[in-house]
Amino acid sequence: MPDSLLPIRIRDLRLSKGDRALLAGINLTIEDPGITVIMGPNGAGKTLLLRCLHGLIKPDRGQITLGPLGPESSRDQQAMVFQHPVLLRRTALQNLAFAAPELARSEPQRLISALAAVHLADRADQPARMLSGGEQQRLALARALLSQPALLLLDEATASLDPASVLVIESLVKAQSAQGTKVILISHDQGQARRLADEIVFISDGQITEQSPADSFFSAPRTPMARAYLAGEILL
Amino acid sequence: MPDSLLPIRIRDLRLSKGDRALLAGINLTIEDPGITVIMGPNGAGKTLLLRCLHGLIKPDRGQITLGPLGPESSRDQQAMVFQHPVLLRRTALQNLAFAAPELARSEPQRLISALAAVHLADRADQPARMLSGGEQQRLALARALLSQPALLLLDEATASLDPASVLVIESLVKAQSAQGTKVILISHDQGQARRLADEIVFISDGQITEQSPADSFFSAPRTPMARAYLAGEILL
Amino acid sequence: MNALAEAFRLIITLDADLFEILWLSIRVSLIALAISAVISLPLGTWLAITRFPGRKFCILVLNALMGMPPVVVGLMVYLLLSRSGPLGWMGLLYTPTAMIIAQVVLITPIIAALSNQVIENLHQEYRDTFYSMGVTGRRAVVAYLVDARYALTTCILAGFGRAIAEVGAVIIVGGNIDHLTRVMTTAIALETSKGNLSLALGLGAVLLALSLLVNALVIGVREYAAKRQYA
Amino acid sequence: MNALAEAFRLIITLDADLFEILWLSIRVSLIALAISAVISLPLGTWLAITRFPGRKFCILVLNALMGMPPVVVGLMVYLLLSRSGPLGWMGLLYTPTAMIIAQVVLITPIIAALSNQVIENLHQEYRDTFYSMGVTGRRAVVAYLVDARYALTTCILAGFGRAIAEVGAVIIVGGNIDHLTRVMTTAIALETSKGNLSLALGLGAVLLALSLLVNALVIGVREYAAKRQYA
Amino acid sequence: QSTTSTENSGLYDHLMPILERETGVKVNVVAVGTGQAIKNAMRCDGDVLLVHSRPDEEKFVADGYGDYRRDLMYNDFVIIGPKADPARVAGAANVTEALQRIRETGARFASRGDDSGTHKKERLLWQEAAIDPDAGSGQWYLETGSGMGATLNTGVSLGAYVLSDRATWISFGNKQDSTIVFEGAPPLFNQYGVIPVNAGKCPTVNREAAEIFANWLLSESGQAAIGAYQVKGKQLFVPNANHKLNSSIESK
Ligand SMILES: Nc1ncnc2c1ncn2[C@@H]1O[C@H](COP(=O)(O)OP(=O)(O)OP(=O)(O)O)[C@@H](O)[C@H]1O
Ligand SMILES: Nc1ncnc2c1ncn2[C@@H]1O[C@H](COP(=O)(O)OP(=O)(O)OP(=O)(O)O)[C@@H](O)[C@H]1O
Ligand SMILES: [Mg+2]
Ligand SMILES: [Mg+2]
Repeated sequence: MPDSLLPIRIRDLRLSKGDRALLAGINLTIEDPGITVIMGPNGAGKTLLLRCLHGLIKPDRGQITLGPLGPESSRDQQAMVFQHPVLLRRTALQNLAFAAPELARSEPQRLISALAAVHLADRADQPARMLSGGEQQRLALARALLSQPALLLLDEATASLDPASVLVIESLVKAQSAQGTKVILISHDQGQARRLADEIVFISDGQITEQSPADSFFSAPRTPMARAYLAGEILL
Repeated sequence: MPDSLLPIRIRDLRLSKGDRALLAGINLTIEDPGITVIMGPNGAGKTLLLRCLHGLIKPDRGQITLGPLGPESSRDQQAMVFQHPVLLRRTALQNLAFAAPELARSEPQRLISALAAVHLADRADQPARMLSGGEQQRLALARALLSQPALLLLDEATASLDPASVLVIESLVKAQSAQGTKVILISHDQGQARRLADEIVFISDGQITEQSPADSFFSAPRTPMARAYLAGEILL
Repeated sequence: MNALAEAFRLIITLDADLFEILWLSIRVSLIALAISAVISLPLGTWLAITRFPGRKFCILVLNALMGMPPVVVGLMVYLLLSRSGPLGWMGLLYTPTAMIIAQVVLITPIIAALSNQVIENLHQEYRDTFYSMGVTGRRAVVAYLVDARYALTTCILAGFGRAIAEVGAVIIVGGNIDHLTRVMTTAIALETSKGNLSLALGLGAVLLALSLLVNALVIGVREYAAKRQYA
Repeated sequence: MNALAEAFRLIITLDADLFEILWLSIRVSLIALAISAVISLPLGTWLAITRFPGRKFCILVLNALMGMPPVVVGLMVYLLLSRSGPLGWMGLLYTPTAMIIAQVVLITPIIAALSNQVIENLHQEYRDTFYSMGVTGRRAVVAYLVDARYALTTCILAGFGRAIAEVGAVIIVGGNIDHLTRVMTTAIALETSKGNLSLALGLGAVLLALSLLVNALVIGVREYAAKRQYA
Repeated sequence: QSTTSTENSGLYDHLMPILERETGVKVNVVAVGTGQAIKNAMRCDGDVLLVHSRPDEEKFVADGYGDYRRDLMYNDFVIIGPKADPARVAGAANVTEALQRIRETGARFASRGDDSGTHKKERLLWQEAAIDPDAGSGQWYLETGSGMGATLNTGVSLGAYVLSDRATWISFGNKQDSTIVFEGAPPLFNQYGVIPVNAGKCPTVNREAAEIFANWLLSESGQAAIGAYQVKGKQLFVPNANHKLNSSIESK
């Protein structure tokens, strides 16, 4: 396990397109290990924030540090599962081998067991792009976990999984977190957030409106926004 | 509203790749209007079944009739939202205009209100592919509803929506169904299934194991498979 | 080299002959390109998105025709336009029009085959959606052309490159007649056969500069449009 | 036509001269293609996926070089290899090697520019994932080439078409010397200059048939591989 | 239609402005090899032929494609070779001996190999020297299958011997270290003819302009213009429209 990337500090992060502010001055400090869940309505800026952390987007302004590093310099200690995972035009197993070439050479058995962990053992030789939606998402997760990252970023990684697979993935994520990986996870699934989150960050309209321990967020959300969100009331 | 495509009859539908049977002899008759929800684990064959109905896949064997028509001949009375919607490289509004060119000419206002119905009015001129995941899914839904289809096929159409949007979409779908559109919908979300379904079809491993009215399915699933699925127990 | 020096002297002194030749080169190639694009882009697209028996064979033939020798194209057009040929009565042989015809024949398969490949890639993405929306025929072709426009510019530039560089066909049907059908490439060939190698090279440099200019314009427009639309 | 009849007679009687010329054509073009592919595919890919100042300019130049006149390429290689040129001591002028060199220079920009476009499209899809996985440099180039292999065949076939059809450059550096450097296109040009138009056309048909054969082989292999992998 | 050697020498650039000034006729020059020029004209793609291969020309007229054939001008052929002259061609007593020396010393010879007037002349000379060059094709006898200029480019670069018409050589720009090694022998005479295409066979022919053009070339002022054409201070063509062709050639 590589060194910790904590604390993660985001200072006055701003990003706009045209005259619309997509990220409108985000300030966030994440100090504790464990699992942070980001929630918020569609279009709030959750994905953009995660991409900034990963170094995929350069913000217009603001600063991000992960421990002693920046987003790009810490890239090889991070792993990310995208909202729409992109798999290579190869078999499921080859996709894992491509992500971890040394492992594929030294311990090919590890790849098989990584597939088995997401219950894809018998899809090993199937072209990855022919897998079903849920199977693809699970493969992308297995790929991200292979690198044993210090920081794992998951963007709605269980959105199209069946209930059992959701639980499988959640236990994998928990196990990874227990080994010291910091997990930041976007989810619209409140059940999942309750099961996993140590801490909730709530984003709305490009701004962080709340950062609370999970218990207090669900029992007593501080903003009316978060309250409405949890109740499924319209706040688009 | 076009003529009904009911009853939908599927006889001994089979599809295999290599020596794996993806659809292993599906027999299904859907006679009642309203909303049919298809459930089942990842890789069960839900998407494949919907694609066969839509005429996108020719099965190896078996027969599908929708009222007096076949899948292809009824294509223009159907609309489908894919698991991963594909939007054109144009703005949100232009995507709608492209899907309904006559409407765009005669009643352009209708396009705006269709956008507003999925709460995307202020994204009208944004390139569709730059929308957030949930926004894209909502746009795809608006596009499908424009054609006022007799049969609406939805493949996990709310998987990445926030709770409020889920409810918005559900009420749109219910309204559409009330106008006489037959809706067949794939979902892993049990809450959603409970809220919407008149009838549940459960698929596992390429076969239909249960077809029941929604109430009886949730209160007393007939197969151990369905029971385990609902409980979130592993059945991969 | 005094080769380039001579060429640049011609340019700087706005040598009328050189400009006449340059202008004819660019005019013939651009007109041929425009005509060819109107044929080849829809053709390549249509072959990418429809399915009929023999379609693969058509694509194969298009690909093979990319290797059609210019001299052969020149000959065919020559026989067609020759005064004793079927179109001889039009009196087109040894005119710029004849050169345009030859170039159209030459580059149409190239643009069609390349755009076919580009559209085929996009088709993999759009196919199901277009099927579902009932988008077929001419509407589908237009939509594909519009959505693939940035990638298609490279196909078009490849066609332009072939046209502007082409000598074998235009010399046969154009005849390299001074002040009438002499273009840059035939002028270069002539200087080469006169042994004026350095002047030939200098003219080549001028032609390349011209080609660079056209490419810069096209790519510039593409970049500008892409940026404005950020699509 | 008795043109084709004559050409077919030559083929059917296994005319030794014709086969010698055909074989040289195909050998020169395929070797040039192989060398060029090794240079141009990684180059085009690399330019699609790296970012450095001047990258756009490089791509622009590649695109413009698609319009490099063969005669100019021929001249440059001629001056390079001529006895008084820098590589004159190698004695390569008027050998098949010289023709290969000229063709490599000619088709490398074409394959590079076209593959650049193909890879750029794929890069839009893979970029974020490759960044995230830390796939860069040579590994990324190889991965792109592998995953775009089907689309790249069309680029390669375009290069082959240009090589096999090319006459302007090879006639200058090869000299069209009978039994030594005469290839199909220069033979066609010769028959044309002798006024034997029908024989020239017949030879053209033979060359096209050859080109069709090569294309059918390449596309056949591609289809077969695609079907086997159904990827 | 015209043969390449006249175009390459720049003669037309010299003649056309004078022609246009004096007669108002504008001429488009299509320069191809003699063989191609004749065949193109048989397809009616040309109004006047200006070529140099006497037997072919006479056959063209005999077959009814041309109205008549007139001598127009002549120049002569020369043998080009490297200054070092490894085959010592310069010392040969006559053309036959020159060619035999080339063959015997194993020096290379670049032939046009394109059925052009020059090529036919060259084949005739080999025949007279009793040498069959085809046996060495691709080894010492290099058939370039190209125009005069391209063949000179090849020959000069390889240090091979070449038979060229004097006009093309004088105006040729890529001489490198080659030079005229043999000239002036009677068999090297090169007569150009002019033939208007028969309007009966080819109704599309621009008969009137063709007539004016041919007549002007044969007229005193046309002949004078040809004689006045010089490149690098040397006269390239000798007008001889008014002579009957005779075998006694004034040698240079
Ligand atoms: N490149 C871009 N150009 C313009 N607008 C963009 C761009 N990328 C994102 N946006 C806009 O920024 C907003 C935030 O996008 P983001 O993807 O972060 O949303 P999100 O919170 O992840 O939503 P979801 O829950 O739907 O995934 C959206 O409204 C989107 O339309
Ligand atoms: N073209 C194909 N070639 C081979 N196998 C395929 C192909 N398409 C689908 N499959 C396989 O068929 C099975 C059923 O796929 P399908 O997409 O219908 O699953 P699903 O029930 O929709 O699952 P999910 O809930 O994950 O979307 C999967 O295991 C998938 O790997
Ligand atoms: Mg998102
Ligand atoms: Mg599915």
